[in-house]
Amino acid sequence: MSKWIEDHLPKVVLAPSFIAVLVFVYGFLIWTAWVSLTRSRLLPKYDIEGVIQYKRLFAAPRWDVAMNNLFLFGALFIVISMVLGLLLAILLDQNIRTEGAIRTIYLYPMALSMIVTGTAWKWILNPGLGIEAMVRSWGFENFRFDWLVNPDMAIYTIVLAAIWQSSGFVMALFLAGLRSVDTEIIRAAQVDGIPTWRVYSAIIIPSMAPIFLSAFIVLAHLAIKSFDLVIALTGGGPGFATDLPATYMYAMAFSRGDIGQAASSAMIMMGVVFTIVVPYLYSELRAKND
Amino acid sequence: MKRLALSVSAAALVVANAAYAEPKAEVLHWWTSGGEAKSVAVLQKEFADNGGTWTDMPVAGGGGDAAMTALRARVLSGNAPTAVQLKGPAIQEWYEEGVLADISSVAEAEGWADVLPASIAAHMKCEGSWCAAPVNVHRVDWIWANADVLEANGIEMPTTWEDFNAAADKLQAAGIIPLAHGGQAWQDATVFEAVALGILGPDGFRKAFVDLDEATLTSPEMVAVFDQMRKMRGYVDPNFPGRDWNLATAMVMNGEAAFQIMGDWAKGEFLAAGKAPGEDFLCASVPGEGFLYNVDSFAMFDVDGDDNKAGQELLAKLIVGPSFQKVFNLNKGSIPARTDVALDEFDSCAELSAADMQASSDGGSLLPSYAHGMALRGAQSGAITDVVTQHFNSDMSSEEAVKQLAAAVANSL
Amino acid sequence: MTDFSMTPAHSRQQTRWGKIALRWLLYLILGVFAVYYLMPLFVMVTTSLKSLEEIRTGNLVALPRDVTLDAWKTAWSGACTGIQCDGVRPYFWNSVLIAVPAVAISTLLGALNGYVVAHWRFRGANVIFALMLFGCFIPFQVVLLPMARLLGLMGIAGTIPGLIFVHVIYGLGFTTLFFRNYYVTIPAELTKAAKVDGAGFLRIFWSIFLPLSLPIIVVTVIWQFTQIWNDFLFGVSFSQAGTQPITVALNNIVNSTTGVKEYNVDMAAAIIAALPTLLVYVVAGKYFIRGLTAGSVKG
Amino acid sequence: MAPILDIKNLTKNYGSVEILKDINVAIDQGDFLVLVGPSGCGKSTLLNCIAGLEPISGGSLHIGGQDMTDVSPKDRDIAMVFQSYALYPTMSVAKNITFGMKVRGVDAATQASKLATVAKQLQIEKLLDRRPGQLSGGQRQRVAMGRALVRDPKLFLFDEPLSNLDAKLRVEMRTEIKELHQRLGASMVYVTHDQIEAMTLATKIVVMKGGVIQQVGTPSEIYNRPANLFVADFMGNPAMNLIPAKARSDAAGTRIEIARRDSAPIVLTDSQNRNLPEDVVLGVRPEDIAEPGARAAANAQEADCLVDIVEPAGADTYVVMQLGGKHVTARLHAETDATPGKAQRLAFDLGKVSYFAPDTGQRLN
Repeated sequence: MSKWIEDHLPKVVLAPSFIAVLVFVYGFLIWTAWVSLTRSRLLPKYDIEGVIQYKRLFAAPRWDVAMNNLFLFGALFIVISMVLGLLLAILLDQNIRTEGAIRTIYLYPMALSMIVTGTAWKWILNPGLGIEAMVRSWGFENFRFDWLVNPDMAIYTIVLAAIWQSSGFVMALFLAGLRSVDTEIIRAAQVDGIPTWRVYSAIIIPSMAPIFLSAFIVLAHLAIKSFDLVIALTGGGPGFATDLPATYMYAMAFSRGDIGQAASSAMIMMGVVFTIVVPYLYSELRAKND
Repeated sequence: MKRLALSVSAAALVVANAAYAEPKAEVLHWWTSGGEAKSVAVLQKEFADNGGTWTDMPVAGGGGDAAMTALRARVLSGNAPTAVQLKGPAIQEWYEEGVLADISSVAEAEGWADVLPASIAAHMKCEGSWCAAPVNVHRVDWIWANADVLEANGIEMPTTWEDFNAAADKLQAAGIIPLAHGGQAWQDATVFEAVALGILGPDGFRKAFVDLDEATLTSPEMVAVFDQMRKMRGYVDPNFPGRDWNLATAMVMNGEAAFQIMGDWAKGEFLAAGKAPGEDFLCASVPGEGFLYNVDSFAMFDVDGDDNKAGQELLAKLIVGPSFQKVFNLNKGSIPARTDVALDEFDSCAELSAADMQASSDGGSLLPSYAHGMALRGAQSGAITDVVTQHFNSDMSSEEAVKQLAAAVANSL
Repeated sequence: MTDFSMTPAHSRQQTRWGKIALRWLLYLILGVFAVYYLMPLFVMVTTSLKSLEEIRTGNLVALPRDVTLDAWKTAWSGACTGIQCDGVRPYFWNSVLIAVPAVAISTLLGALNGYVVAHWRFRGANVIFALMLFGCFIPFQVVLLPMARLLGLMGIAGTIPGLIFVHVIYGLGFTTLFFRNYYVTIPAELTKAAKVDGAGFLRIFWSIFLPLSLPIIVVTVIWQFTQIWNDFLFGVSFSQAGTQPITVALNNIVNSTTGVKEYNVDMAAAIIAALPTLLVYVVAGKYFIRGLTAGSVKG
Repeated sequence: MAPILDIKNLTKNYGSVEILKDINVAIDQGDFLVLVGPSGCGKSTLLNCIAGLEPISGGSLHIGGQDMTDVSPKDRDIAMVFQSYALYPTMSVAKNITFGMKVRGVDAATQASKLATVAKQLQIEKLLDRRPGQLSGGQRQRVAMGRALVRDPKLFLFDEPLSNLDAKLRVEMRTEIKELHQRLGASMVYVTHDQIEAMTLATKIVVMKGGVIQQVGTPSEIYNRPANLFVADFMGNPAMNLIPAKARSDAAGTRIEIARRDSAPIVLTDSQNRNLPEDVVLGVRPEDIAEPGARAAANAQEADCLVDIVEPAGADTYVVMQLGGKHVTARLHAETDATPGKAQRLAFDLGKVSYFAPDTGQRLN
């Protein structure tokens, strides 16, 4: 008996978490899939009506905008955050005297809730109140920075604020990565007379591949869940130019009492997540089996 | 025999308990700031004075979106609040889900049917029985103006949309922003329905936004409504997107802008800044006939426990009671839902509002606001708002907007 | 750690000047980004120190003319979050009661799970891990309604234990990922040696893995604390009167729809609400980098 | 006496992949068993199975006469030294060594005295308060040994313990382990991929490949009479020359013909009739090809061979030629006058050669 417990203890320890995930993630996904096939409105109903909600979803121009925004926002946010994070990490790794303070400054936005920082950003980006007004008051009367109020550009303000919030975290990831690179390799390269930028591009950065992967996962997760940010900064506007699937889903489920529609949009979102995450998981697990 | 006696006495005990149960209520609402919170506090005080225990459950945000999120979660978890701020067709929708309590006994005892305008009373009824208590009537189709600015430019309060456009052009030429507006979907919708009421007229408005009549939605008049919206877009400053409504109000106060189309809660902002109605700022209904109302109300949810039920009855009684209706609406800027409250202490705008309500109620032009969720289910009004805000924030043609409007309504089930 | 300045010396003088110029450029770039990161905080702090009158009339991004702490006092103990006007103070404690146990439990479970997945692999362990990781990505809006139903059935709807439960469940994916990625860098032979030494599953965890885990515990605690403290959606949906966390109070102050907006109070309340997380970042920031360095970021 | 370790018909699968196939090994008290083979041959897995760190899929395993097939590692009375030493990084050296005793509830006094004994034995008394991170590779190795020794188990298991050390230290530690084994008289199982370690340490060698035991024997059996081509090639450095050849047997014995690049085949005559098939692979150790008369040989056959390369190695000089289409190495005296491009007269010791079937690779003689 004790032998049985001993042998199965790992499974016993993992079981509660696994069951929880099974029920609270996958059970709920199945539930959502089911509801997406019904005409649920205010509260979920369970009479299956077919794919009507998906037809409605694909007929809604707002959903198109939301999906396009997700890809545009997601790509820009992830790429720029990574590039900026890496750049700042490299700069910060040059024996900066005030590194601790600067690092904290770069990192702190992650600690703040977007409910509030959204308001601050709204003011800063507002042409009449913020940067544009400030620069104009300095005498540059023709200065324009009106992305927030321009339907074609507003999504980029979301990108700007999102990068502000997350790039510091990515910087921390990369900084940690730089610190764990074998210094002998770098010395050797320098003795060989290889220029510094080559050392970074050919030796250090490639050796941080796992960090790119971790950063990608954290950023992708943030991109897909971005919600507070949009609500606080633009409320999805102008019009619905900055809608994202998460805000669309929320609006349908909770403002409009259209739960079936929200469920169908959730399923499409999960499909997108699946296609992004599965390759990562595959590479993770394959690496482990070596 | 003995058992029967026992059970009878037990039943008597329960009844006695119910009679003596201390009223309790957990109230979910989204009135969280300044004047609003003060207004609810009045209700809480009256509730406490009548021996009740009030548990406050405020959830602000998104015009009640967050509160509705919390409400769904609470109802599904079988832990519904006692009373919930609900309005418009949402009341009937929740009733259809079978989660609302019947408060007909209170309503009949208090004679609600006699003191409430018929169209507002209709919102409070679910299949013939009373299921919600109205708190106030907000008028949505107000136009606010800076008195000094109008005077300086020799402009009268407009009574037709042509007047409005002429005044706006004049103001624009004088370097003043004609219309203060915040580019949030619900504000776009507020302006839109004010324009629609003026151009379509009360009957057209009812057909379009209550009955969702396709012919009206695609009529040339609707195209004219969008044309006027396009004009309105020209009267707004370029920095309007995302602006909070109260910042727009501040623009009128400061004289930066001349007009704002907004419900009567804007009056609270003027008053808070020490401005006087009629002197510093002007109020008028938007050009055209009719009255668009936005009625706040409380619905009672099915809950267990005699103390909670007693709380619901007491709360319903107090909400519609004349003293609360008066005090609350003095604070909130709206007017009482019941028509028999003396308006001596109210300001001129409120008096105008009350008179118009009475008149339009008699004339059949007392209409629910679509933009504030009084006329349609959320999915439907949301679909309309999507088109309105998209049109307002792009260069979409009015014809295209009308086409999309019909399609969106059809797609909203 | 490399240094841009360590280039082969062509001319000593030239290198010296180049070095200094490069150094200045470096500080300039870092400074510009510091401004970018600090700007919103600057706006928030200055606004919170202004009077409402000054905000209404003045430039929103300018320095305050008269510094006043009234808004802070109001935000802490006087702002109306409903009919109570006690500021965010009462909600602060709720957040602590939710965040501390939720962080502790999810971190401990994450450590145990990571330990199992990395060192006690059994058939299907990979699949279980993959499923847990994928769970990180589920949008929280999706789970609200079914979760509400289950919490009701479990009898913990609207309670603090209920909120702790929810946060633990949806934190597990990330905590497990963090610990797993850290523990896979610990050689399997260590476990084997301990087994031969006679230590069992829990003994090995307790005596060998846990003492090694400080850096990753710091990382996980920072992550989880930030997520849970800043959560609004779960906080608003699964609480009831008396159990609402500070983000709900903050939202009630900031997002009132038809009331007068007191931006200075909003900003002060926001900073107060963010203080615990800011504190965690400043205090634990050093360990954060160290913890990440120690292996958590290695795939 | 029952064998100290007795493995019968052991198999091990990961899913459908067979890692170990029908393993049968037994050793007696005091034996030093070395499992040797190229990486991936299953030798470490077998060791882990013996330790109980991996469950086995079939067969049985006895230690000290007791069935340990399903017993957990801690109850097998074994100690193990790992390739990476696996020292507990957060514990001091002393704690590392006593951890096992602590877990088993040994009283503090006993722990202290055993620790002292072992520390003295391994000369690590001065390191006891240090952390593993502060030790050099050799010191870590000693601590790892100490952790095993202090247990005084029935069976010691070593998993490539020397492969992380530099060459010089490796040789030193090898000698120390051998000395330890002789002094303690303990039974040991030792995994290595280094055939010199195997030869020097073992009293018994198991050569493995692809999860299958190729040969079990004493070092000399393995070296002199390899069971198949794999063992012949794997054991010994330089490796045994494996030369394709033609064999013709008659009453007089067996004539072995080896093709040459530019002249007629070499013909060697083995006086014994070994019943060989026509195609064989002739296995000759380099030291069995020498200058005529240089070494005592039972059956030396001489031939002239064209030298391609000469490699002086200090004590010996290796000469590489091409025979039967293969490079063939001969081990000559250090002061040989062999020159590249010139013919050299060499003696093949047919008394020590092995014959293998080219198709099955099995030994024929």
